[in-house]
Amino acid sequence: MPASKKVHVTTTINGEDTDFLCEPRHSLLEVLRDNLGLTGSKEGCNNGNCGACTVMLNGRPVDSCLVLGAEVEGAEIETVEGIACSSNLHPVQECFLEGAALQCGICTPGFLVASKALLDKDPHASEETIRFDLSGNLCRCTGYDKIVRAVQAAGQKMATKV
Amino acid sequence: MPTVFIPAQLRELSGGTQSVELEAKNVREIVYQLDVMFPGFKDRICIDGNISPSLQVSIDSVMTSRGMIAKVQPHSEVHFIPAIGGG
Amino acid sequence: MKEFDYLAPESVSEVVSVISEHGDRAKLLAGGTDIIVQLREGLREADVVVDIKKIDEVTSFKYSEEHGLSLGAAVACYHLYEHPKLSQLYGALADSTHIIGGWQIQSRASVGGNLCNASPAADSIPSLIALNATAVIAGPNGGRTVAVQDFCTGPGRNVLENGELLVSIQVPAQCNNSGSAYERFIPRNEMDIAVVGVGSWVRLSEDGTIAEARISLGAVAATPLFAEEASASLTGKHPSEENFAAAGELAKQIATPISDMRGTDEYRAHLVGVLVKRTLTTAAERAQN
Amino acid sequence: MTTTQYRVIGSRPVRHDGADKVTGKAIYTADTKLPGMLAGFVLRSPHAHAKIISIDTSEAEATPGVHAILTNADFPNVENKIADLGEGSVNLSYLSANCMAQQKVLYRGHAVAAVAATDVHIAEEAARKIKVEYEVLDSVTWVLDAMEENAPLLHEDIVTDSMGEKADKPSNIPVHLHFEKGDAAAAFEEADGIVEREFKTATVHQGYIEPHAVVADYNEDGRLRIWTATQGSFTCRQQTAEILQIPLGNVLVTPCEIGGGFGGKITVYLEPTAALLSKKAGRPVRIAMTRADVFEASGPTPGSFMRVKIGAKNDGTLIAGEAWLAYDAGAYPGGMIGPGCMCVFSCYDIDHAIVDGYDVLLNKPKTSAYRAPGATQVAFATEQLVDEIAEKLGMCALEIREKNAVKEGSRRVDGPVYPPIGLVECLDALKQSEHWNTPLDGPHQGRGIAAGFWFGCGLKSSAACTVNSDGTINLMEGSTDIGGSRTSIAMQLAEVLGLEAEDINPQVGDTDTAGYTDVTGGSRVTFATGMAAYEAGRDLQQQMRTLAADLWDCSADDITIGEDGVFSGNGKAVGFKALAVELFAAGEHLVGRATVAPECPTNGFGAQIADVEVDPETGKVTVLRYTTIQDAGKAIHPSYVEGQLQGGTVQGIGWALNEEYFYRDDNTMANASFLDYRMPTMLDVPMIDTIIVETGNPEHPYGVRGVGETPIVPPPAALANAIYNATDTRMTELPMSPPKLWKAMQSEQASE
Repeated sequence: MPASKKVHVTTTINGEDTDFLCEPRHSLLEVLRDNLGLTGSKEGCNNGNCGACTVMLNGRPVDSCLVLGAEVEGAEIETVEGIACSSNLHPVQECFLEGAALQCGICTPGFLVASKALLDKDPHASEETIRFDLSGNLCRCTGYDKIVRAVQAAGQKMATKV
Repeated sequence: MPTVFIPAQLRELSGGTQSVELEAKNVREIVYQLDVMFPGFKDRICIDGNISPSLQVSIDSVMTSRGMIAKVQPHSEVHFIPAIGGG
Repeated sequence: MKEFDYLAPESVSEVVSVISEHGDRAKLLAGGTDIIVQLREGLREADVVVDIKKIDEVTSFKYSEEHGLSLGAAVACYHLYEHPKLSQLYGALADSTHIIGGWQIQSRASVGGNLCNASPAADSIPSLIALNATAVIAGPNGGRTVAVQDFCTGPGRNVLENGELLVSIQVPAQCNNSGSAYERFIPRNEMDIAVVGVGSWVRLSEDGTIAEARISLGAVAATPLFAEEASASLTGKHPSEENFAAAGELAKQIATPISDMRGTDEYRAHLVGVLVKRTLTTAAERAQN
Repeated sequence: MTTTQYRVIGSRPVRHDGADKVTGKAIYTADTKLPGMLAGFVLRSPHAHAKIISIDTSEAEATPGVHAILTNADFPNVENKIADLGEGSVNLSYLSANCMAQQKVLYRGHAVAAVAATDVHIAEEAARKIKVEYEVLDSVTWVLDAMEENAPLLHEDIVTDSMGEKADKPSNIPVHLHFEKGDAAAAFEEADGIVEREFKTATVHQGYIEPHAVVADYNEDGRLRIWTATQGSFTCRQQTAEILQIPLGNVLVTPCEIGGGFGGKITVYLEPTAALLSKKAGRPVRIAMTRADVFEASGPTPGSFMRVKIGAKNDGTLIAGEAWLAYDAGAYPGGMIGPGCMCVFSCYDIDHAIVDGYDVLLNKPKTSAYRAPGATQVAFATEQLVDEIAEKLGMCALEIREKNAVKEGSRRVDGPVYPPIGLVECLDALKQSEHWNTPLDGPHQGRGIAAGFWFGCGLKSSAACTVNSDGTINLMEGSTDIGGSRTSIAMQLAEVLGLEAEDINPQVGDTDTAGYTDVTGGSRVTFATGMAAYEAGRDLQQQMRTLAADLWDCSADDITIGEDGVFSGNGKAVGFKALAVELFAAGEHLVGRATVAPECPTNGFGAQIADVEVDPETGKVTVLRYTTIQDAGKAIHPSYVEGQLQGGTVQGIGWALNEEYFYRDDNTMANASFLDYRMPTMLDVPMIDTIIVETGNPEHPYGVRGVGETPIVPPPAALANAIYNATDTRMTELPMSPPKLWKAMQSEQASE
């Protein structure tokens, strides 16, 4: 077995230039949580089936448990910690709160990242589109009803703000 | 007098009797009297002198946590039923 | 997860030399949605993981009316269903790529990776077979091509030999009167493995009859299958429910499904009939439009 | 019905922990990092049933980065002591052996050793180097097989207990329960219609998204600090202390934010292991389960076999019931059979009934509570039979339920009579609902209804409120907040004091700071901890009244406290805040406190309507529309009550349609992942409409009943009834997955 060396990676996370050392086997999720202290992204399954670790990688939502830390050299990453703008919550965060779209909150970061990506693409997304595009995010508490409504409400807020 | 329901699984001891009325101020008095009336009753529902942890006592539909020292009223209805856990 | 080294070469030849050297102990990384899970769960092992996403040839795609689609092996799924023209021309591929995992998976997973992983239940392979696609392979002795229908050799196994990698997938150009569709049956509505998957492609004649059809079945054998007889049976026929149902019956005959937690052999065989009919119907509608 | 107008109760404030949870700041257990912390990994059995012959850790110990290795030899011997955990009791030797296998492994996933290392990957690699020699034994995972006389025996020392009477030889049946009410045999003779069927339900998991996790720091002075994902910090403390045989007072449990529980995070799995690793290594240790571990070694809730029979008179009166129930216990006793027996006929006033129940050991993980544990299985049976007998008698499914619904004074089969309850009101709300009055309009569609019940318990809760100098309040309570309970508790305190919800700063304390509080479970938190907060508020008011009397130069008796929290007396009328500020300035520092132990079940009833469409070619069920109706007594925060209704319903839909443990031929689980376990995604369910009925609970100051559990009870039955109405096919096995429904429809067609 080779003695694997740590890899030095330079990247941008939530708009800030960041660099880190990681082993090749470390996932982006592990790097974010353990190396960089960004524990907002959660591990629910570690194999891409729950979406709790969703982050934006170069503008696309990905499961960060299925990305190697070593792969993100030069990439732009956004996590749940970067959604709010200084002390102002983003409309999608506001609507999750106002609409009681979370209970235990463990799936919430993943939902917020994916929902924001969806609404950035189409703030008027239909219920069907929302349900399809967010089907990679599991929630076990809410039954999804209030999440769908919160995403719809956030879309309206975002559309009127533009 | 309080009415005590004999659990179906103990009716072999009571000769099929489903309930009895007896003078008692608390569960302990009930258990001891029943043990006299139906020998072996106490051993079936108690462990180390207390109500078995797998059982609970229902007094007028209230699930008491006081076991043997729980008080009963003159018109109380008393049941011994399985303990319940919740999610 | 066991330790491994990470390399990100910038040319196909570099990859070939690395994987020639390490043989089975080197694993290629495109979208990572299969290989990272397999390494983590100990289903596969590697001394070196070779990220191929720094190579233009495998991360780009181009379409021409003459040569059709050349799809780099590491091109992520979303490019296919989000592309207005490609999604129209290659309906079956758009259908497949839109249901491989969730949105997050589709941002990373590639059709090439799906093919190389060679799962009998892979969603994109029946579409590739129906579209008569060809795998373009590079290796230490130069390049070669293999029809996708011959690419998989067993569950998790393919024709790639030591030092070889899949560079791209060549999908023939489509004419106005062709159409294709993929449908799978799953118990949920997303995030599931196909119990059965069927890809169908038809080209219609001027008179509205079927000039040519290709049907491919997933999850009913050790590899995805090209249903040759069922496909040929449609030549010259009208695109009708009866003819499609008859093709479905023929397709069932080559299915040798197993019974497992996803369904019984009987149920899977039945689903072949249902999905052949449904995908042919959609493919024909798309060809007509 | 309660008609009182409240200011705060019934409103929908943003939850206090909301901002933390939408920005990623909330700290869950796996987010906790201590200086010098090691990572733990648990090695688990690959076999369903095997004797452990030997464990060789030498190679693992030599791995660089490894700091401690643990096997069963490191666990103290605990006697067969029964510990009362507040909600239910447990035999400590079983609890301990479930954390780390002793002589035998009893299910795949059973822990056999653990490693602490500098990194979780190193710990895992080292753990894989531990050589465990097993002698594989025959195993069993189907409940009826496990009951056979010649079945593989899990425990040599377990005999059947029939309410204190012990059988004379060991078996896999630790408990037999038997209930009788009236004379069922005679009543069946008099019945005009009888229906009887056998039902099976699969093992299902709670499916919380956060895997079990713990951080333990065993201090040099013998003090053990634990940060963990638990539904009850005090029960976690007790279980851990008992297993480790250390003084309770030496253990501090800090409940972190918790990512779902649903009953599955009450039993300890990792805490003793992490503690002992920490003790050996002299450093803090964090262990988190993988998702596969969660499925294979925690939860699940029982699969079952049930034979149920009911009889009715021609006018629809249900007069007789009989049930024979066998539930999975898993690898150790203590399953959900008791409540199963007590719930099988709990929605209907049936004069004559007989129920037998068996708790059955088999080679699955030890079952644990899951939302109304034991009730969903029996509702699947009974609620279908009620529909079936109604059809036989020419009645409507709703009519027969209205006619037989339990009400105040109805007696359950286990004996107790109900206090005022709300099933009739729920059925009435169903009848009036827009959903019920809107006909279905497509082919292959069907509608089904079902009722459901869960006891809802009180247990013990504490609350303390410290008044700040500005009149706002810090509320300390001990209920782990899994779904917004901080806020529903704070709202009750705000209501009594005349404050706003935002004036209260609620905190979930650890076991050193909060007063004793039982688990977040049993639908009890808003009810009981809310009651404690209310009482703490009352305590504060009484103290303030006494102090205000000095301030206002009058007698305390002259001061009244209004519903709005305003103190009036001696010509003055001052609200809580103003008075608190005044008292603080006068040097009075106020703390209100209360402990409560309400003992009356809150008796939550509900009813649901399901509309489905069945694909006749594939047997796949699409849920078109769904309405969940529930008596909440009084909804404190309606959004979170709706959330409980919707979440429980969707869990029930998952249980009904696709969730199940698949077993391979060697009795190991084949689908220990979210991919193959198939919980509902967002795309699998419609909006879940809710109707909150408020009948008021006389046992609570604001009339609250627990709502958390009942909503999971009706869905499998409601969907089965809907499927029947769509397809003429009765589904008696859960889940009603496409292959099974397709097969059943084929048989139905063949028999026609």
